Amino acid sequence: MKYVIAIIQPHKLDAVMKELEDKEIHLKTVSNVLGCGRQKGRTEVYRGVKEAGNLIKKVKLEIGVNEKFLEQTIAAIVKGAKTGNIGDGKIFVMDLDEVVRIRTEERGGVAIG
Amino acid sequence: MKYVIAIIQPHKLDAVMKELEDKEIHLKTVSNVLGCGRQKGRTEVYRGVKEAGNLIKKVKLEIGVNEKFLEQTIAAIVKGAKTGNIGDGKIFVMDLDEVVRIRTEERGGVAIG
Amino acid sequence: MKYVIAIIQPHKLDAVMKELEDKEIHLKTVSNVLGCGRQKGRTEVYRGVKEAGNLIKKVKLEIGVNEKFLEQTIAAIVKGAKTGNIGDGKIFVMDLDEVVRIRTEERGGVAIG
Amino acid sequence: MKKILVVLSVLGLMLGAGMLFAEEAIAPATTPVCAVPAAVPVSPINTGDTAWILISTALVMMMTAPGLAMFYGGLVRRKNVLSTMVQSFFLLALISVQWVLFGYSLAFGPDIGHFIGSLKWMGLQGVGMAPNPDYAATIPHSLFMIYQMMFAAITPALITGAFAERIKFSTFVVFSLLWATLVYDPICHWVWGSGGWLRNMGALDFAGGTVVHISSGVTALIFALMIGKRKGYPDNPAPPHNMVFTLLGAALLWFGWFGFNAGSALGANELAVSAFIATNTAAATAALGWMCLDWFFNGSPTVLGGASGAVAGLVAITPAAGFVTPMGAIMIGIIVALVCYTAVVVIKEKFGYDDSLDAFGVHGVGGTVGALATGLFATKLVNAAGNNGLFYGNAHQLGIQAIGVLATIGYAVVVSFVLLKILDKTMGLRVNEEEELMGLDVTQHKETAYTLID
Amino acid sequence: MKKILVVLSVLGLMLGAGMLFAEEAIAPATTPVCAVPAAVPVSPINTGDTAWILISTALVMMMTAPGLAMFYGGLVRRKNVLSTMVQSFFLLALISVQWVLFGYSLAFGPDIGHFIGSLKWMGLQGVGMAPNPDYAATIPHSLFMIYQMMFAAITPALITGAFAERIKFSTFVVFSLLWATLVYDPICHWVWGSGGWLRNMGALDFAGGTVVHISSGVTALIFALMIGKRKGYPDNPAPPHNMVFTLLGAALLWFGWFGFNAGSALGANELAVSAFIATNTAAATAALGWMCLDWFFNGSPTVLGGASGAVAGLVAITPAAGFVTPMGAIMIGIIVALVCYTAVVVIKEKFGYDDSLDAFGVHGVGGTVGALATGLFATKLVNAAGNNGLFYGNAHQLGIQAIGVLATIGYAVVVSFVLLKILDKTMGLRVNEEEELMGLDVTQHKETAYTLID
Amino acid sequence: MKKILVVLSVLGLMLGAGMLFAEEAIAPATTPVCAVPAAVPVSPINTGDTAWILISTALVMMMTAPGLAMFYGGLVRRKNVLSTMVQSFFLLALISVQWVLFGYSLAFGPDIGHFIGSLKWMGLQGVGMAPNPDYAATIPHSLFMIYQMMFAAITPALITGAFAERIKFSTFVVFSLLWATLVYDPICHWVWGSGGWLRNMGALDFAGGTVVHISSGVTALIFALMIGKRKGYPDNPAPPHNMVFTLLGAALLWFGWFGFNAGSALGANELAVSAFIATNTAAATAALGWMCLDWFFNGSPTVLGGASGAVAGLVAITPAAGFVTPMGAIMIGIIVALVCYTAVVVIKEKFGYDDSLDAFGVHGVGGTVGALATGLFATKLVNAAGNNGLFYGNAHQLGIQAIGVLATIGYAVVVSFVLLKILDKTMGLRVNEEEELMGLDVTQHKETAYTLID
Ligand SMILES: Nc1ncnc2c1ncn2[C@@H]1O[C@H](COP(=O)(O)OP(=O)(O)O)[C@@H](O)[C@H]1O
Ligand SMILES: Nc1ncnc2c1ncn2[C@@H]1O[C@H](COP(=O)(O)OP(=O)(O)O)[C@@H](O)[C@H]1O
Ligand SMILES: Nc1ncnc2c1ncn2[C@@H]1O[C@H](COP(=O)(O)OP(=O)(O)O)[C@@H](O)[C@H]1O
Repeated sequence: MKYVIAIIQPHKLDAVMKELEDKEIHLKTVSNVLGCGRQKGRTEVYRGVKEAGNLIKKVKLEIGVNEKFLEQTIAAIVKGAKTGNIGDGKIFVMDLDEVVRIRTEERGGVAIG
Repeated sequence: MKYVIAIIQPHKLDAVMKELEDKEIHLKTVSNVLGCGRQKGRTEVYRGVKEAGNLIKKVKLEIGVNEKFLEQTIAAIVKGAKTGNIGDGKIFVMDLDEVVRIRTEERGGVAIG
Repeated sequence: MKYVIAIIQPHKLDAVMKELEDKEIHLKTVSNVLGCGRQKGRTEVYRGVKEAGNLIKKVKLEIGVNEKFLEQTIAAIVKGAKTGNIGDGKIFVMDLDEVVRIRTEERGGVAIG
Repeated sequence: MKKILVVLSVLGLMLGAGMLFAEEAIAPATTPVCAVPAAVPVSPINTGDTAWILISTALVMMMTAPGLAMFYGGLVRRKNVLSTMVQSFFLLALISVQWVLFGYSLAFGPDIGHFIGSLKWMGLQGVGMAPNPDYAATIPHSLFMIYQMMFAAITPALITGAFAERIKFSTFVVFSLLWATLVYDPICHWVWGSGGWLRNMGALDFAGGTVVHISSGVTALIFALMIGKRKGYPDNPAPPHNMVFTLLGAALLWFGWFGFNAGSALGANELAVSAFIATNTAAATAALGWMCLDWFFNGSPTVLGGASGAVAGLVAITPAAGFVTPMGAIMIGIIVALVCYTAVVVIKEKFGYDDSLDAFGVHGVGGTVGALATGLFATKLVNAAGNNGLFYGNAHQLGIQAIGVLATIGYAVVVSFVLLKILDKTMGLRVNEEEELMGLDVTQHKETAYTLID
Repeated sequence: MKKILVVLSVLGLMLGAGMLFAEEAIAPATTPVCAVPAAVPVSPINTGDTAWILISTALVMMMTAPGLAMFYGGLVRRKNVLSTMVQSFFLLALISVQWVLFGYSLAFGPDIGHFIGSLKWMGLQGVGMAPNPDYAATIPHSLFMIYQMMFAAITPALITGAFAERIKFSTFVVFSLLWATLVYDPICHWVWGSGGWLRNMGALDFAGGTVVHISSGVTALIFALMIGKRKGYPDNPAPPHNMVFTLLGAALLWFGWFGFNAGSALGANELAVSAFIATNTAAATAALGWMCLDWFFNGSPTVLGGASGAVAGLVAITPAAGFVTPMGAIMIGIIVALVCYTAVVVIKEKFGYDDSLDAFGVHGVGGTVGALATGLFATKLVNAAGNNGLFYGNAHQLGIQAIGVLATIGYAVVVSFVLLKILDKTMGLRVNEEEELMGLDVTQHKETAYTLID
Repeated sequence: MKKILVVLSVLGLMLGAGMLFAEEAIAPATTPVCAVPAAVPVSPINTGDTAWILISTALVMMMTAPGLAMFYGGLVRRKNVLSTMVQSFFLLALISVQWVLFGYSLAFGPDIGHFIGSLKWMGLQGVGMAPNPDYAATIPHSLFMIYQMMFAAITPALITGAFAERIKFSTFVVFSLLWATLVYDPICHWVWGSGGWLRNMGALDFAGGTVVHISSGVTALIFALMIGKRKGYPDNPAPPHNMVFTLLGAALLWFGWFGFNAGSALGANELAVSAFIATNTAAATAALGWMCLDWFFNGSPTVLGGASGAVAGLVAITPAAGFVTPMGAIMIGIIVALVCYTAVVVIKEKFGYDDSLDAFGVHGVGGTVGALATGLFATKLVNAAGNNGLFYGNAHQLGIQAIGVLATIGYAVVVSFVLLKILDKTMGLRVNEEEELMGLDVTQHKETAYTLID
């Protein structure tokens, strides 16, 4: 099993969610994060004091998937999030040892979906 | 070492924390996330515009543990979070390569607790 | 490739960011978390009702790096975040299977930076 | 199903108004409502007094929403903030209509048996611009009417602190309408209505210690007992989700309370000034007092303590505002801080009821303190139309005040208990467990206060 | 480049003031501005009336900011809240200066062809402390001037709801200044200015149904159509980011509206009381009405529905406030809830324009309902200086009201359209796509409302 | 330990009141406090004036909390918002009691050597309802007293902007009480007290440019220098955590300032109207001015700039409000925007002191600008009881104004410095480093403003 972490533009969340639904990937966890990447934030000014503003709002998706769903998960995220501009984001994939569905205490591949 | 990520119902946080304390698992990191799972959110309506509300507030726990503590960590989370209803959440377990305690620069199993 | 997760004191974020920049580690993702560790929070009181306040505001950094950058990433975080006092935080390192840069669909080591 | 019933009944209320209107439109010459007299030789209406009561009315309206709404809203959890706030806002709307249609008539209309007003003034028939000297000789009768409306609106809103985070909205609507009609309107008549028995007996209640605070406060306690505790109370306490809102609300309440108390002089006169000073002084003293108690017992002066103290001081000075000196106000402030602190911090914990935002602890207890203290500190030096209290040589007044307090408590408790029993059996008081966990905002109103990702 | 032009033009505006000052300072004896008469035997100025209009002026100021600013600010997304709020705040500042320099003169100055005021009162020359009986006989003329200023400030602020989350700030500044001068000032003169053609014709607009709400509301529609939809609208709706702010704003608007409507009596008199009651009653009824409709059609009474209903009721009662009975106010409240609900929930969706915060749906539609309803429910029983409406036997009045509505709509639409066309070609109405995605706060003002890590 | 001392001293303050009360209760006949005269043939009290000063008093109260509390609260970090807000709220309470007990007597009581009032009016003895023509001939003396109380409360609250995010709460309490007594009360007496030397000399300070703004502003600077910079300043700037609160606060300050300045006419008269107009005009002009400067120098008009400009304009017009024409107000608005912008953006950076929320930069500098500008733009055309300034041919007035400014600065600086030195050695001014990092909310008050998980 794999654990996919994707950092995307906030306004692309709806599109990515839709793509994932289309590919039958229903379960995911979403959170707010701040990205520091190539894309530069706007400088802010408060009473003349400038702030670099190098942290930009991003959305993070976390999805546990079985191996065979991995590629289509990645494809769905890319399809939903890609604009070709700097700031589109990244996808990180890690090995997932074990999954437990708390409700049923099932484990492994069957618990993931 | 293992890195445990648990997604639970917000109102179960206190119970889970208590179970973990009871099992002597003191160190953890908590954050707010939004879950999209089997549990369906309530539709919201603003001036007649309906919103699916399919993101539901959840709490995420992250716990780095030594292997021998893994099962009791899982057990504690399950005990605290399980109601048997949809939405109870998931536990994900990943391999943890290395841990550093910043204060002492200790590494490995000794640094985790 | 490695995925580094660091939990640090919020007021150390600027210092850690600076150290990472100095070591040419530009890309990272930042978020708010609550830590439960050795450091004890202050008790709060609302109309006589006491609350343990055992969750303390922390900042989480996530950095995907190529192996050869790992040690200097850890060193930079430690340098920026260490005060020697309880609460300084932890660094967790995990194996990273794959990275995708959404903008270009590049994968692997080249996509990480 | 039941919700539809509620909707229909509210619509019905308004349609009743429509019919009243139709009636009136057909025969406008016979019942001139709000007619401006064509040419009055020397108007009894004083513009300065009118100006002050106009703005006082606006201030009391502002106390309910946003004042109380923010104060209470900040104290609950994120998922319940809208449901809590909208209760105050909704009551402002509901009681505004109720009052115009029949509430004012029940409370202040021609007396029936010293107990309640008749329905003669329904739809404000006969409530015109000429001053009614029974109530206020120098301002339009209609102005007195709408000024009193704002008191009728805030009183049930105070109760909402007791059942926050678990009430069914539809039940709340029905309860509030019935309570306003069956509890508030009669008690208001007793104390302030021309012919009311407590007024006749000489009970002093300048701006509503019994009428507003005790009536709502004891109802709050009954309600808290009957609806039961919030899930997780008291083991997992729910700290205020936004103390800034609470402090903002407390400050707005303080601000608006000048309209509440100094406005109750019903003119821009010496009495208003005296009530204004007493109000501010008691609020300030009780805020300091509560913070000192906090400092002493918990090691820190808390912000919520300051806000709670100020509100408690304002509550306690309400019945006394027009009868006591500034030094009397200081004494009342000190006393109420001590008593309410004990009620909220010690007694509630001991008995274990979940008066969630301390509607009883602050309004019920503080109102009682104030009503009795009026019997101690009142002096004719401040208000010749009032009376002396115990410390000015008239022990009798304290007895009268006690009767007023007991009558109010007794009546409010009994009627509220009966109402709640009936509603509990029919509509149910409480949302189900899942709704409580999800929060009332989304389950009762299909909204959330704050976006999470945007 | 263009920004610098704007800066320069605003600075120019203020320097113009400087020159006016210089002029005046040189020859102070000839043009006494705001001089207090040394010794008036019997002052025509009534202190009670003056007190009420002073505080009413402050209340109307408060409606624009924080009232409207909070109401609108809560409805947008996090990244646009400051840009939305500052538009109201900025207009308060901008129009305050415009009004003093020339706006008041255009609107209320000596009549030119029943269409507009002359520039004779530029820089408030001749606008002194002696009452101007054409406008208000018992308060200083200067007080009438600044009271009206607050109406001139809030009117363009209402429009900002239509173009929220995508407007260029510099274009907004230029548009607002031109619109206030070319649209608001003339319409204001028609209806309220001495000699204005609608006033002469007998159109009734107590506190600004046409002048304030229709003029801004229809402009809002034109603006929404010309600037286009927000990116993602309507597929990805953006729920209000902070409903607490919106409810706070709505309550403050309600509070301030007493100054707006009851203040329009220009004295602390029976008419003010009557308008106060009508205002509160209509707001309450419409709030209940909207929530009932919500309950019926969506299964829950919404908080935003309550707030929207209250505002719609306040809008609709604005032109009628000084002419109708409380029962008339209830009818108007019911009607406007039905009509605005339909406009906002049904019609907007059908036509698909993005009137983002429903400036047209509430103010344009509600103002029209109110102006016409005044022709139905007005009665001389309430205000002898007014007139009867259809239901009191004078069908003619309804016709006059319709003319007022149509003239206002026609004029505002045409001039706004021309203005917007020109600005679209020159400055551009809209930020670019990246700026819209990043949000207006950071791109137009270099600020963000809330810190994320601190 | 020390905390207990503080608690005890505050309790002592209130017990002092208790004794005063006891005294008074024993011999009520001899010292009638707040007695309403039984039957006055022709009352000198004007209801319209009284109404206006009642509401003005409420408005000034509202400026301190929630106004200033929200304005300052939004500017700090999340972890310090409550501690910042509660300082204003607490001062409102503390000074309310201090003023009643002895503050009013020191400031306005029978003159001692043109420097300070005597303690004859302690506990408000002799401060009754009859107007005191030295201060205000048409309103109750008691009303004047409580109106002035609100000025005494907001003044120390302004200082809190300088030491935000690092002050020890207990030290703040002691400092504020001493400062109000030793600095505010005397300066207030000099300028406004009957017999005060600056008043005698003819210094013009309509609503508190020297008394309120300069005194607090320069104290703020001394405090900022002595308490030292916040950890991390200026390298890691802490942007405002909630600009919505700040804008809300600024708008409430603007609203309340009408009570502050127009209320200072002490009646609902022409002077009040004139001051109202000057106040609004200066605020508007300075807000526009600051935004233009922002636009020019930083490429964007900022929201915080608009808010800061409005406040600066209000500060500067404060001493001048009753003496200048609207055009004079525009000039003052332009000047203060330029000067305060420079002080806050350029000078502070250059000198490197950490006046955290610009209490000195806005109030100290703006107050000085206003006091001097009064010497330029004042004209007897506006206020015959005032005087002409330089531009109206009386250069002498500018000299008097300068003396007032210098005396205020000198006295406030010296006494504050001594006070702070003593407190620094005894109680300590500053929390320790760990407390500063954790934030003052949790370490000084055991509360946090916002829940994180709920
Ligand atoms: N190596 C990394 N580790 C952690 N987060 C990263 C990494 N690279 C990118 N990110 C996240 O992805 C976001 C987008 O990256 P950015 O460099 O701006 O765009 P792009 O991927 O198109 O070059 C960043 O803001 C950051 O949150
Ligand atoms: N495969 C997954 N990847 C990421 N998050 C998941 C996954 N499955 C479940 N979750 C998280 O767990 C939460 C609970 O899951 P849900 O399906 O609602 O309940 P249950 O586990 O009882 O079936 C979800 O809201 C989501 O946040
Ligand atoms: N084993 C762990 N798993 C998850 N988070 C941890 C773990 N250990 C520490 N943390 C995080 O690191 C933070 C700092 O740890 P703490 O024990 O307070 O300090 P120190 O590391 O200096 O002993 C904690 O608040 C928690 O968020």
